[in-house]
Amino acid sequence: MNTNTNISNLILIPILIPFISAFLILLISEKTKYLKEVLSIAVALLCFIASITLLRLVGENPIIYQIPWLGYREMMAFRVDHLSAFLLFAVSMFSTLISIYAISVKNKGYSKIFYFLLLLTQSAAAGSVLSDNLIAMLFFWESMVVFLYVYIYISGEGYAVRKAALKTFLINGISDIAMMIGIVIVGYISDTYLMSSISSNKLILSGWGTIAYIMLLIGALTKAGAFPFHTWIPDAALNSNAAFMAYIPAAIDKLLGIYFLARISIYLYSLNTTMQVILMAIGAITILVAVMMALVQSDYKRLLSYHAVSQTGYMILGIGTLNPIGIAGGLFHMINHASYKSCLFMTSGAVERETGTNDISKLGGLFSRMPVTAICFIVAAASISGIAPFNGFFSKELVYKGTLASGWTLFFYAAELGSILTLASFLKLGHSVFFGSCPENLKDTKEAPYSMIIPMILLAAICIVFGFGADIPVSKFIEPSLSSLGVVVGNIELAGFHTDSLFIIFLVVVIIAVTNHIIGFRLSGKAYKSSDHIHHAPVLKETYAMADKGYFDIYEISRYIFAYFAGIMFKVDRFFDKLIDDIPSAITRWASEQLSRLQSASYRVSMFFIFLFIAIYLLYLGGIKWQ
Amino acid sequence: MAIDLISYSLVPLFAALIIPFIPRKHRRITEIIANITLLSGIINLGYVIIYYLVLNDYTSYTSDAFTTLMLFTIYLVGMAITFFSTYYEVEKDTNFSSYYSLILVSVSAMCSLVMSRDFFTLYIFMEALSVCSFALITSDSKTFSIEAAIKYFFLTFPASVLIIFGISLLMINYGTFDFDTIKFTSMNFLTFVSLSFIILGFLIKAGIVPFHFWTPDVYEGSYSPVSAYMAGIVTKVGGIYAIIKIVMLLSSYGFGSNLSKLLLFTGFLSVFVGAIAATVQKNMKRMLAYSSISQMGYIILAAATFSPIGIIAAVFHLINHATFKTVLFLNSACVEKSTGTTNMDELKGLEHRMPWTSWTSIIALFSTAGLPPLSGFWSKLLIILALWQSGHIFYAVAALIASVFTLAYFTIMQKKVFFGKLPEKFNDIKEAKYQLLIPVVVISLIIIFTGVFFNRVFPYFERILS
Amino acid sequence: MIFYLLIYFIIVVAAAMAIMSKKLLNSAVMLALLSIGISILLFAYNAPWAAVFELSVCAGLITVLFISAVSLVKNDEDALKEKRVKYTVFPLMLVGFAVIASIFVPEYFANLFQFASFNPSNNPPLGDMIWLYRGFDIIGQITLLAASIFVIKHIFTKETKNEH
Amino acid sequence: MDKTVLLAVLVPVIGAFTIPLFNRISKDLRNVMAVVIAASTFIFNVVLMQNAFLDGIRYVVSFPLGFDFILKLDPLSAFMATVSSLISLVIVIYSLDYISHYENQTEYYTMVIFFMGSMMGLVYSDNLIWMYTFWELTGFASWRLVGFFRGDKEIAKANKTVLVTFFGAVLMLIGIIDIYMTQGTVVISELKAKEITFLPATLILCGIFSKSAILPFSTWLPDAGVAPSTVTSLLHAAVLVKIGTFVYAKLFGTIFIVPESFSYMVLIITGITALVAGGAALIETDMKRIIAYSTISQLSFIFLGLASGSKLAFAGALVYILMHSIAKGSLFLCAGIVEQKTHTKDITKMGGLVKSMPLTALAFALSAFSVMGLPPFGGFFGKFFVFKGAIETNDIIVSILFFIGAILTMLYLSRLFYKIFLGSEKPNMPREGSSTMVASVLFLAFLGLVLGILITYPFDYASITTETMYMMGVNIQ
Repeated sequence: MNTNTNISNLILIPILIPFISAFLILLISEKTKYLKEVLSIAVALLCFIASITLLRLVGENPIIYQIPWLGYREMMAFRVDHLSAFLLFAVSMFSTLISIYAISVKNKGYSKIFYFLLLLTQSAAAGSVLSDNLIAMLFFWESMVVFLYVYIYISGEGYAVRKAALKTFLINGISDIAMMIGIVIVGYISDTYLMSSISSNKLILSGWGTIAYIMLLIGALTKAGAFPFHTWIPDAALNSNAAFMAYIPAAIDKLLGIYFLARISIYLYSLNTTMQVILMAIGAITILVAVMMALVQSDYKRLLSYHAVSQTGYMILGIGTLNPIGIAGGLFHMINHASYKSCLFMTSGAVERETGTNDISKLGGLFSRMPVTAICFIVAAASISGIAPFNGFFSKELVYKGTLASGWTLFFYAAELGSILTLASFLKLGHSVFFGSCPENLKDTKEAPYSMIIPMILLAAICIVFGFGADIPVSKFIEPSLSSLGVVVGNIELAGFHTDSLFIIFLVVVIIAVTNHIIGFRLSGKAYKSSDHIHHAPVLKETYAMADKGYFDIYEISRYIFAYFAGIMFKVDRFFDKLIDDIPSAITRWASEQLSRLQSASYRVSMFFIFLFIAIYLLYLGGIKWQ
Repeated sequence: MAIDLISYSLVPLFAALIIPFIPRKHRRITEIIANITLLSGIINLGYVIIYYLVLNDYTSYTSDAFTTLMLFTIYLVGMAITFFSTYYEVEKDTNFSSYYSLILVSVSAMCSLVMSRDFFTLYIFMEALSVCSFALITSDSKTFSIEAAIKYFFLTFPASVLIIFGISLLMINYGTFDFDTIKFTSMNFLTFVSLSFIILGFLIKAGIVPFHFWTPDVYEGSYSPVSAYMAGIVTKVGGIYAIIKIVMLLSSYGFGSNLSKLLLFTGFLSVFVGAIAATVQKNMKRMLAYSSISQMGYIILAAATFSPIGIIAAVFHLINHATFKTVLFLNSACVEKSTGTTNMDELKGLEHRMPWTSWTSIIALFSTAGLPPLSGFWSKLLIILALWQSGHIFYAVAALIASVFTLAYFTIMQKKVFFGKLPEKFNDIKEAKYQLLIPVVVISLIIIFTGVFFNRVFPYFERILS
Repeated sequence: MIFYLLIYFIIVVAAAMAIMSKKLLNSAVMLALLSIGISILLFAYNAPWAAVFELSVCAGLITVLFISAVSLVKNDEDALKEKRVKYTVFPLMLVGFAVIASIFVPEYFANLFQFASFNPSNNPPLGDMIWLYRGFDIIGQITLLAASIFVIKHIFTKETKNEH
Repeated sequence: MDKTVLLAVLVPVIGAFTIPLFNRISKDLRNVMAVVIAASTFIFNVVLMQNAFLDGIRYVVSFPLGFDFILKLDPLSAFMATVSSLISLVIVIYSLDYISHYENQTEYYTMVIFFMGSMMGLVYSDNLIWMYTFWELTGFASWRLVGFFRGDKEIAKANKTVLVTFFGAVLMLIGIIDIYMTQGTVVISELKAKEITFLPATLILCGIFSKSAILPFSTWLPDAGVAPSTVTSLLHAAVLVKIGTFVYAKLFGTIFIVPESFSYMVLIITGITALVAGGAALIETDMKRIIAYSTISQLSFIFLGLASGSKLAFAGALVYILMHSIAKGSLFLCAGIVEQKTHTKDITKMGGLVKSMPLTALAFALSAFSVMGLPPFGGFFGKFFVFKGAIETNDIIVSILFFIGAILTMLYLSRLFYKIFLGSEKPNMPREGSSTMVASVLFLAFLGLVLGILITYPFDYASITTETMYMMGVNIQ
C-alpha cells in the first residue's frame, strides 16, 4: 500500500489536468486556428504517458489515494489496481487518438465546445475508472450523461438531431438513477461504499442484494449499450459526427460499461448459476438482435453502430460465463473491440468527409481513390469478423472456450451465427463502399487528410499487434487484471495460436459468410443489396418492419407507459383540486343561501320563531335538565 | 354605584339636554359640544388605562377595571361615531340636533348601565338605550331605515318582557336586586327559571342566532354611522355585558353547568350560522352584520365556560370586536359616501382610489379572522384555551374552524370591493375626506397596539376578576 | 275565586279587543279598560302603591293622550282596510292558552311562597325607599325622559317637514 | 450576539413598512432600500451562521400564559435563514428590472421584504405560538403577493392560496394547543425529547402539508402560478414551501418523539405526492404550473429525507433544501424572462429559444440538471442521501414510489427544457432578457454547480447540524 505523495498525484493528473484545461479551452476564442486542437492533444498525450507510468508502477499492491469529500465517513478514495490501470491506459489512448482525429472532422459543431466536452469526458472516464468509492465512481459516471447530450446536440441542426439527443439523455439518465439506487442499496447492505472492502466479503443475491444487482446491471448494460437499452446508439449514429461515434459509443462507453459489469459481477458479487444464465442470455440476444439489424442497414455509420452493440454481446457473454477463460475473453474482447470499432468509425468519418454522404448505395469503388482508408477498413473489418491472424479471432476464441466450458452450447451456436452474420454484413459493406463501380460525382475524391489517416493506421496496427497469438496483451493486461479481480487462472493457456476444433469451425464460418454474400450479390446484382434476400425473407420481413417502427425500442414503449401513467396521476391531482376547492365552496354557498332565505321572512314568522326557540330553551333547560 | 365614575354618565346627559336650546342655524356649536364632551371623557379614561399599561404595576390600582374598560370602549366608539357623522352628511342636513342629543343620551345610558349594581337599574338603562337606538336607526329617513327601526322594535320587545319577568321572579326569590347581596347558594327551580329568562332576554337583545332575525336588516337599513354605532357598542353593552355580569356572579359560586350548556350551544350556533351566512351576501353592510353575529357568538362561547380565563377572554373579545367592527362599518360608510352604494356586485377595484379605507379594512378584517400579531388573534386564542381547559374541546375546535369561514367571506369581500379593475362609472371617486378617516385610522392603530403589546394589555385584563 | 276569574276574563277580552278592533278609538277605550282591570287586580293583591300608579298613569293619562291624538287624526283613516279576519287566530290562541293556564298553573304557583324570602312587613316607607335605596333610579328617570323627548323630536319633526 | 438575532428578524419586518415612506421620496431610493434591507438581513444571517454552534444565544420578551417571544439561534435555523435570505436577496435584485413595468410596485417590495422578515422570525422563534404567528404572516404576505396582478382570476387564486394555508395553519394551531395542554409549555427547547401522541402530530402535519403543498392540500401551489414569476420563484421554489420542511425538520426531527407509524405515514403520503405531482407536470402545458408541480414533487423528496429516520438522510435533506432552493429559484426566474419576452406561458407555443436566448437556456439547463440530481451539480448529493434514507426504511414500497418519482422528475424537466428551448423555431424569436435578470439567473445556476463541486463544505455543515440536533435513535424504536 504505497501511498507516498508523488505516485498518488500521478492519479490526479488524468482527472484534474483535463478538467482544468477544458475550462481553459473555453477561454480561447473560436477563431484561433489549431491552438485548441494542439492543447487538447498535448493534454491527452500527457494523460496517456501518466497512465503508462501508472501501469508500470502498479505492483502487487494497488496505489491508494484518498481526499476527504463527503461528511466524516465518505472519502473520495482512488485505488489503482491492474484492471483500473489497464482501463485508464485504454481510455487515455483512445482520447489521444480521437483528439488527433477530430481536428479535421467538419460537422462536430463549434470545435471549442467539442474539445471542452472531449476533455471533460476524458477526465470523467478516468475518474470513474480509478475511483474505489462507489459514490465517487457514480459521481464521475453520471456526469458523462450531460456531455453525451450536448455532443449529439451540437453536431447538427434539425428535428432528428434534437430527438436523438433527448433520447440518449433520457435512456442514460434514467438508467443512471437506477444505478444510483443500486449503489445506495449496496451501501445499505454492506454499510461501506469502498469496493475494495466490499470485495473482501462478497455480496450474495438475496432480498435487497438481488434488487441492488439488477439496478447496477441496468446501469452497466445501458452504458455498454447492451440489448434492451441499445436503441439510442443507432439514432445517435445517424445524427452525430464520426469523431463522437468513434470516441464514446465505440470505445469509452464499452470500456466503462464492461469494466463496471466485471466489477459488479465478479469483484463485488458472487453470482449464482441462474444469474450466470441470465447474463449469458442477454449477451447472446444482444449479439443476434443487433447483427440481424446491422445486416439490413444501408447507412455506413448506422451499420457500424449496430455492430458495436452486437460485439458488446460477446463481452457480456464472456463475462457472463463467470469462468476464468470467459472473463479473460470478455476483457480481451473489450479492448480489441474498442480498437477496431473506433478505427471503422474513423474510416466512416474519412469517407463521409471526402464524399459527403453516408449512404452506401451512393458509394462505391473508393479503394483506388482512398487506398489507406480502404486498407485500414479491411484490417479492422477482418478483426471484427474474427479472421485468424487479427486480434478479434483470439478474443472470440477465448469467449467461445468460456461458453463451452460453462456447458451452455446453445449460446455458443448463437455466438457463432453472430460472427457469420457479422462477416456477411462487412463483406456487403466493404464490397459496396470500396469495390464495385464508382459513381461519377465521386470520381475526384482524394485521400483523407493526415490528421485522420494517422489514428486509423495506429488502430489498425494495434489490431494486428494484438493479434498473432495475442501473448503481449494477455500477459501485459489481461492476466494482471484477472488477478486484481480475484480470479485464479491456474495453468490454462490463454494466449497462443491453437489450430484445434475452434479453428476449423472458424473456417466453416468464413465459407458460409462468403457464399451467402455471393448468393446475395448474384440475386440482387448490387453490392449494397446483397443482404436483401435475408431482409425480405418471409418471417423476417414483418419483424424488420416492426423494428423500424420502434415496437421493440424500450424508449418508445416506456414513453407510452409513462404518458398513460401521467394521465392517471393528473386525474388524481384534479380530484384533489376539486376536493379542497370546489366542494367546500359549493357547500358553503348552498348553506349560506338557505340561511339568508330563512332570514327574509316577515315579522310574524320571525316573531313566531323567537317564541318557539324561547319555549324550546325553557323546556330544554328547565324541564328536561331539572328533573 | 361607583361614585367616582358617575360623572361619565351625567356629563353627556347634561350636554344632551343643552343641545336643543342652541338655535338651529348654529349647527357647528352642537357638533362642537357633542365632540368635546366625548373627547374629554376619552382623554381622562385613556389616561387612567394607559398610565397603568405603561407603568405595568397594579399595586395602587383601586377602581373597578371592568367598568373602566367598558366605559373607555363606549366613549371610544361614541367619539368615533360623532366625529365621523359630523363630516358624513354635511350637505343633507338631517335634524342633526336631535341626532347628536340622542347619541349623547345613549352614551350616558350605556355608561350608567355599565355602572349599575343591580338588575333593575340595568333594566331601566337597557330600555332607555333601546329607545334611543330605535330612534337613531331612522335618522336618515329612508323608507328602509324606518322599516328597520320598526323591525328592531318588534323583534326585541319580547326581550324586555322576558327580562322584567325574570327580574321580578328573582326579586321574589332573593328579595333584593343588588348584585353584591344576592347569594346564589342553592340552585333552586325559581332562580333557575328567572336566570334563564333574563339570559334569554339579553340573548335576544344581543342578536344571537336563534333570535338574530333583526340584526341583518337593522344594520343594513339604518343610517351608516348609526349601524356602526349599533354594531360597535350598543348591542354589546345592551346584550352581552349583562350576560357576562351574570356569568361573573354565578362563576363565583361555581355552578350553572346547564346554563353553560345553553350558552355554549347558542354561541356555537351563532358562530357558524353567522360565518356561513355571510359568505354569499350581496350587500357589504349585511355581510358585516352576519360577521358581527358570528363574533358575538365567540363572546358567548367564551363567557359560557364560567371560568376566570373564559371571562377575561369574553371581555377582551368584546372590546376587540367593538374596535374592528366599528372600523369595518365606518369603512363601508366611507365606501357608500364615495361610490353611493354598498352593493358589492357593483363595487370593484376601489383599492387605488381609497388606499386608507382599503388598508384599515384589511387590518380590521385580519384581526377579526385572527391573524396572529393583531388583537383578534390573542382574544380568539384565549377563548380557545378557556374552552379547552373547561373540557369543551369540540366547541374549541369548531370555533377555530369557523375562523376559516371568517377569512373566507372577508377575502371574498376584499376581492369584490377593493381588488380588480375600476369600473368607469367610479372613475372620478376620491378617497373619503381626511376627517372621515381619522377615527378609522386611530382605532386601527389601537387594534395593532393591543395586538403587539399584548403582554402589557393582559395583566390589565386580569384585574377584571378581582 | 270567582271574582279573580271574572277580572282575568275582562282583562283577556279587553286585550284581544284592543288588538282586533277596527276603529282606533275603540282600541284606546279597550286599553283603558285593560289598565283599570289590572289596577283592580293589584289592589286585590294588596299592592296599593302599584295599583294607584297603574290607575292614574295608564288608565288616566295615557288614555287621555290616546283619545286626543285619535280625535286629531282625520277620520278617513279610521277603518283599517286590510282584512283582519286572518289574524284572529292569534288572539284566539292566546285566549285558549289563558284558559288552559288558568286551570293548570295556579297550583303550580301555589308553592311559590315557599321560595319567597321577602316578607312585605318590614319594607321601608315609600319616601326614603325612592330616595335612599333607589337613588340612582332618578338618573334613570331623567335618562328615560330625555330619551323619549328626543325620540319624538327626532322622528316627528321629520313628519311635519315632509308635509309642507 | 442575541441582539443580531433580534436584528435579523426586526430589520426586515420593520423595514418593510418604511419602504412606502421611501417611495414617497423617489422610486429608485425605494428600490435601493429594498435591496439594502434584503442584503443586511442576509449579512446578519451569515454572521449568525458563523457562530451557529455557540449555545444559549436567546432573545426573550416575556408574554403572559407562557407565550413568551423567544428568538433562539441553532445551526438548523441559521442554515435555513441563510438559504432563504440569499434567495430572497437574489430575487429582489432580479425583480428590480422585472417589476419595473407593472403597477403597485411599492406594495410588491413591501410584501417581499415583509415576507422575508416573517420567514426569519419563524425560523428563529423558539415558541410554538410565535412560530405560528410568523407562519400566518407569511401566509398574509403570500396572499398579497400572489394577488399582485389585480385581475379576477388572480385574486380568486390568491384567495384560494390564503384559505388553504390558513385552514392548514388552524389545524396546526389546534395541535399546538393540544401540546400546550398536555405538556404545559409551548417553548420548543423545553419540549425537547417529549413524547407526543399521533393526533397532535398529525394536526401539525396538516399545517405543514398545507404550507408545503403536499397531497391533500397541494393544488394551491400550481394555481398560484398566476403571480409574477419573481413571486412564484420566491414563494414556490425557495422560501415559502421550505417553511413546511423546516418546521417538520425542527419539530419531528429534533424535538418530538413521534410514533413510528407517523413517520411511515408521512413517507407514504409524500411518496404518492411525488408521483401525482410528477404525473401532472408531465401533462401540464403551462410553463409555471409545470415548475410548480415539480416543486411539489421535489418537496416530497425532502420530506423523504427528513422522515426516513437516518442521520445521513437528514443531512442529505438539508443539502437538498439548499440545492433545490437555488436551482428551482433560478428555474422560475428563467421562466420569468422567457414569459416576459414571449408574452405567453403556454409551452406548446414556444420553441427553439436556445438560438435567441442562449444564456437563459444555459442557466435553465444547469438548474434543471441540478434538480434532476445529475452529479456535477449539488442536487445529486441531496438526492443520493435522501434515497439512502428511503432504502434505510427497509421498505420496498417507499423506495419504488420515490424511484418512479425520480424518473418522472427527469422526464418532465427534460420535456420542459425540450419544448421551450429545443423545439422547432418559431418566426420572430425574442432577444435575450435584460442584463440584471440574466446575471442573477446565471449566478444562481453556477452557484448550484460550484456548490456541487465543492460539496464538502455544505455537506459538513449539514452533517454537523444533524449530529448536534438530530435525535435519530428516537424515530426507530
